[in-house]
Amino acid sequence: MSDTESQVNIKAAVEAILFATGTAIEATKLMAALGTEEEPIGKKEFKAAIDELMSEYEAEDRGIRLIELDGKYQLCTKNDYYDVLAKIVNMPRKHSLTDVLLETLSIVAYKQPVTRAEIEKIRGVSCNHAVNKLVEYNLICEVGRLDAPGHPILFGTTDDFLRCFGISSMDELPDISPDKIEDFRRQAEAEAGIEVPT
Amino acid sequence: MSDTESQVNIKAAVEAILFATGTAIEATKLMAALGTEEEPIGKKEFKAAIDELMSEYEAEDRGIRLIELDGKYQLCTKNDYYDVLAKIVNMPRKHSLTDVLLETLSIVAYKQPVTRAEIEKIRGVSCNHAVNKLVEYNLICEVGRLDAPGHPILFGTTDDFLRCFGISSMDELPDISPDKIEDFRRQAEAEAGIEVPT
Amino acid sequence: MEKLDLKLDVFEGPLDLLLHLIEKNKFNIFDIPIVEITRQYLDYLDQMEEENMDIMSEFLVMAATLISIKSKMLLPKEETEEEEEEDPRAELVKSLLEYKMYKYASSELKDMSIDAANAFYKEPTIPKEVKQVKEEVDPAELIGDMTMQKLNEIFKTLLRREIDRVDPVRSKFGTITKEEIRLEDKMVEIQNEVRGLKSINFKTLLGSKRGKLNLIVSFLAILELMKSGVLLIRQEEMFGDILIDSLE
Repeated sequence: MSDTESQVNIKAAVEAILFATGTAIEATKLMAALGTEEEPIGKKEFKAAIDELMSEYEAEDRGIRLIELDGKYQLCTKNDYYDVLAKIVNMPRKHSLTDVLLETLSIVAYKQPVTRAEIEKIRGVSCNHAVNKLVEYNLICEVGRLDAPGHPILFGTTDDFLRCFGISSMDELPDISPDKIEDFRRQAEAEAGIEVPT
Repeated sequence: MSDTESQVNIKAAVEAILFATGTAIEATKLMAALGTEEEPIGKKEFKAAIDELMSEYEAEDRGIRLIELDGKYQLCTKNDYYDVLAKIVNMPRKHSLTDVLLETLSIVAYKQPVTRAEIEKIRGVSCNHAVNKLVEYNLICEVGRLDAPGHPILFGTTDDFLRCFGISSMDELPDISPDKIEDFRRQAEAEAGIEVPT
Repeated sequence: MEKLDLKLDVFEGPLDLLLHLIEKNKFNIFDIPIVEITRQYLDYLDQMEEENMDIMSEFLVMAATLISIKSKMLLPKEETEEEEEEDPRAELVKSLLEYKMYKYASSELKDMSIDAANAFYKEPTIPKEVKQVKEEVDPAELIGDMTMQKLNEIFKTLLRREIDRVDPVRSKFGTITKEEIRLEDKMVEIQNEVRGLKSINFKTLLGSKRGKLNLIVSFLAILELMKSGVLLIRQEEMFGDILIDSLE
């Protein structure tokens, strides 16, 4: 490997590492990773690449820079772009309940306390994402653990849920009695023109 | 602000935003953040800056690149630096996809939006387990319901799907048009040494 | 016969197995020798471990399809029909090609994913000065004009769907009534009739059975006895007499 070629690769590798970690990494750690066991990368070679990289980042059309902190290196956003970054980060997100979330929420509301597995059984598809989102929105929360293998989490609705739907307790939920389910079954029977075993 | 100057700033700002967030950001969102209320940034200007940025990242001494994902932009490391990164970053290797998952995934990719029943018809075997796993891995997701009896769930691919296969949009999927079937036919002809009626 | 020491779980399904057989034998997919492929397919099923009935049943459905195609092809074509009859294999070929197409796509995707897995993404590192207090989602705004009544409707729809999802085949079986003629009894009866005779004509044997159900159960009993190795069925020539030998 020629000197120039290896130098080019060092710069790229350092950029890749510092980008992926996002944290400050010791120079020694970087040098160890960049070399091989037989041929560790030299301090001088490393320093030259770092200096070159640093000055390249100073260019006006770069939004990040390479900083040294006590023998460690880190990439960070240039201060100049904090304003525009803040606009993106704090952009009001349009939160809304998708069909998936509403379906999951209705199951938790009517079957609580309920486990993920039970929700999945009713919806016929995994529900991890939906459950996590509803927890994040504070519409449902963990209310306990099921006394079963693996002790799965039981979910129930929150006070926020009650408040938002303008009800004071779960007793006020529109009724879904076992009779209703019996009705569905009978309907299904009637449609199929046969007897469905219960 | 001169044209060149503003372009320089767009490049730097995009780099700063994409570096800091680490996620895929919609082009529309970037454009909104980059402009001001009086003077929103133009599509053309934005695209020119993005293209320039992309080609600059392609340089040999850069370790990261700018990728497009279905109208969103994201920074990630170049594939070449996987080995050196693996030495420093302790990232769990991505779940390897079994043949069953890959087959199911390719059907969803090409036929989306698609129901379980359609997938099963093509594969000749039930696909519940595979579909649930793919949903869990966030490679496919529910995109709606089919307006048919039972309202079966329709599945489609996610942004993670694009990332997982290193493509920017569904247009970049390998071609499997009826032409491909025609190829199989020709192959069969060649193997059998006979002419197959079309 | 060549020993097939392959395991069932090597194949993703019946279509996968069929494609394997077609490729192994270098058969032309557009002109599959149905008799031969059916034989090989059934040989293969014979060697399968029957532990997993779910998987097995899917393979058996294909076996039934193959046998049905085979019988259609063996039947003399109706000459009276003006238009050309469709090849009984057409549907199967279509399925095989479609499956092969996606199998091809999935192998392409696999290669792509190996390459793409080498890229690393970054966790957010938002500078403190930029990060505001975590945006609180207002649940009231989130819920919007959703009402308890609507949520109730959604839940009811879900319950309906869950019931609708019941296996459409099995759920149509309805009530099972006691068989008037039991297969077990009929097998004993036929076994007794055939025992001692060197061979008996199929027509003669069935000719003694009266009634549709009786005929059907007798036929099934013969098949069962054949499968368990009690009877041997022979047909010396095409459309000739079917002879039943007792192996006891």
